[in-house]
Amino acid sequence: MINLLPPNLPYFICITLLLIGLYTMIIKKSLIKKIMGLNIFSTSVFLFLISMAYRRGGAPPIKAEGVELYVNPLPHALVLTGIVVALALTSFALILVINIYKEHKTLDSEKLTKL
Amino acid sequence: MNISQHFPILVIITLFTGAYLAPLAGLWKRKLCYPLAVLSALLSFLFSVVILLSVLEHGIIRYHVGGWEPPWGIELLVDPLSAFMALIVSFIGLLAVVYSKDYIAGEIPDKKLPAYYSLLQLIIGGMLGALMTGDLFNLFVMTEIFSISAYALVSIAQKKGSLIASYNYLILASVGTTFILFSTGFIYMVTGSLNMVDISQRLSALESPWVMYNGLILLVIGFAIKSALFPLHTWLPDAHSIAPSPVSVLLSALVIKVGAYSIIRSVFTVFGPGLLEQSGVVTIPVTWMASLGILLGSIYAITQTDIKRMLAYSSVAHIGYILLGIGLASTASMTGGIFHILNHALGKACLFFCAGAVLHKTGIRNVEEYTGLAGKMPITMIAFTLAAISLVGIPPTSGFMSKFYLAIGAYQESWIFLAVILLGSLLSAVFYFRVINLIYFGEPEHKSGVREQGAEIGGVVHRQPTTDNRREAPLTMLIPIIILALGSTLFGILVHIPLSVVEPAVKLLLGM
Amino acid sequence: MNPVVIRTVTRILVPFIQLFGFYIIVHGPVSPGGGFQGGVVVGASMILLALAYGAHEAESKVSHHVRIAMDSLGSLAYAGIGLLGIAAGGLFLQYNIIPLPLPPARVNGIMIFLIGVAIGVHIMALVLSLFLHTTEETEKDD
Amino acid sequence: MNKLNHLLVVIVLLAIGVMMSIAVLEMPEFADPDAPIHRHVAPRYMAMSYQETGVPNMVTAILADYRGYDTLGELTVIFAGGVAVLSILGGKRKK
Repeated sequence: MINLLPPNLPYFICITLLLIGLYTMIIKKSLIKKIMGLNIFSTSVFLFLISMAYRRGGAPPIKAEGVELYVNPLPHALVLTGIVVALALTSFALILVINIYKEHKTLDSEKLTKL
Repeated sequence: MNISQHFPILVIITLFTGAYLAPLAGLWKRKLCYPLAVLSALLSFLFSVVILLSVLEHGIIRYHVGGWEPPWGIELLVDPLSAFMALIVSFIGLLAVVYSKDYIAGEIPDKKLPAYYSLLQLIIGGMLGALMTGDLFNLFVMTEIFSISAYALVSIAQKKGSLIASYNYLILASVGTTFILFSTGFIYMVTGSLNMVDISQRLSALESPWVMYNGLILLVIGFAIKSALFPLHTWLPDAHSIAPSPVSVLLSALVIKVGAYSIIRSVFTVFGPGLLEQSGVVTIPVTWMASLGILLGSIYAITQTDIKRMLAYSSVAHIGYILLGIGLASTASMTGGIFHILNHALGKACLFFCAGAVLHKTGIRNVEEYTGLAGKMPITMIAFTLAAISLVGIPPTSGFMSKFYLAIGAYQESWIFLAVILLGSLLSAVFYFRVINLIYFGEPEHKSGVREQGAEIGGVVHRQPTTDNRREAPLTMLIPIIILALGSTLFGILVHIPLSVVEPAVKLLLGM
Repeated sequence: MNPVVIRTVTRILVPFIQLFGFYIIVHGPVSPGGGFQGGVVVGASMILLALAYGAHEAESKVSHHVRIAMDSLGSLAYAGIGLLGIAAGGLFLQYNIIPLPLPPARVNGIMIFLIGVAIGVHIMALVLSLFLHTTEETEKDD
Repeated sequence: MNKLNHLLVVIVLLAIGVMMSIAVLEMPEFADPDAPIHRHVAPRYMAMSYQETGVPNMVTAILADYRGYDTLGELTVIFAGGVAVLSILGGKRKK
């Protein structure tokens, strides 16, 4: 059963997630939903990086006695950085949305552009 | 061991340290933030002068951060192009910091000053970091630093609509940065490396081009959003016009240029001169989009009545010139494009500073009300005229020289691009000369009523019109204006000075 | 709803959460974890306190000024450790050249540990700041 | 958002998806131990990081030592985020 799946399935899942995130960001009118889309979008990239780090039979990248084969540690470091960046972006975006709501009493992007 | 060896990193770390210190200084004495910011910007400007001189003398500087050699650690790579850009960025950044003192006092509350100066240093430091780095992931991190600071600076004055402008900028630009990260992933996947030079060597040995194309396309889309290439420019007019004027200067004169620089880096360094024919996948669309941007940006600018919006749309057109030069990828066009980075930075910074000075002194934003300002603020208006002439591209100024090179490059490729450049210059002449005409020859009439209305456009009544008419802006605002206006004129006559940097940079990029 | 249960549970839990957070910070070099993760855990414990007892409780424990100072000092410490490398005659962030009476790899280990602590200090203040400012904004509106 | 725009967005997104999928089909297989990423830079981290940095956790070694400059940048990003949040909040005007 498992052999019927394409070998690069994890990457295709990442691409699907990326498209879902982008679609949400562009089509949805609610400002909060756009931020959710942004988070799905960036999570898809983290998933992509993490899944490429995996290698068959690799141990977690912490030095241990008698283990030679580890998964690639570099993408893990990149993803940690990426997550922190996404945290900073999301927090700032949420604060902006709170203030926008207080000023205009709406979160609908179409109504906001008319103002 | 010589201390000047460390300047490529110190130029960045100085600004970051200043940014870390600003909130701390704000707890103690808010007045301290400004001198600290000026000091760190001045230091990094001096460092970048030294870097440029030593690059021209000794060639490319490579700095291995942490002592780890390139593919394993992060390498700073300073070639003539990045040193040239770093000098522009740190110089105009310094001027913007100096200019902020009097201007910002009327725009934002005292309580926000530490945050403002901190973000100002972060945005300059982030840009310098993005210019100096030789590592793809580090480029992403630095891009993110100056982007987040830019989003925050757009909304810092909390005028009407600034929050929404900042939000739209954030959403669109973070799509860009995420694309950059995704493409970094793709490139890392097939090369196993993050160092730009290493990547370019390993990419040329690759059999299947699709991953490479994909990485290149995503990278260029990401940076095209950052640099407001035509169909992706929608965030720019709002963000650039609503931000406080020193921030408009940084955004319009520098941030989009760093985006353009990153496109150059990704096409010519990451993908290397060896793959230049294959990078037509991106350079041809970029060229056409840039041409469209030149025309449509200028046409939009003609229809604007708000001076800062007009300047912002003009930036869309000018980034078009720069990317057109880069996209054509011939020696003349590249020289023109990179030289135009300098000219547009000087000219547009000067125009935004002038618009800011007028806004600060009189509260006028509307172009129609510039009538007769020449009598009240003569120095500012002369500077405005010089910078506008340079951006239109009239002979004695430096803007002419870069457009001349661009035109040669365009003519070699196709007459269409030449026509685009000429038509774009003509269109920009229309809206700049309209303003200049109003300044010098406009009839000053129905003043007070319209002026109140004009002050209302920004959402806050900026400042009551002063009774005495002949008043220039304070000295901290006037000096940057004068320097920039002189710069954009003198480099047209002393054209060999910038060209002595641009030409080796172009040769290096094209692998000649 | 009676908050007694929540408050009691919070009072018992918070020290343990903080202990766990510090554990993650200091064990960053040898086990999964590090400054970012541990800092977030410690910050989250303060957020729990703010949720159960109100924002002023967390504010009184770690005031606005202290948080800003922690933010700045954490970042400054990182940059300072980087500059130590230059001061010792090496390159920026080069640890093994720092003159300590230890083998070079040990010096690296110590510096990595210190950096983890600096990041942890920075992040724990920042996470709490983000939470408190957001809630403060929404509360003012009511 | 009218129908036409909606359709346009979907088409553009599908184009991006197709482009990426083609690239993914040409990429090394998932979990392939011989993929370039496992052969080029990473082996040094696996073999040498403990001797060179004295830290058994390779991710921490990369984060704080090999690529420490990135982490400084990362710290600066989150610092910028914090200052950005402060900049919105401090001294807002009352209506």
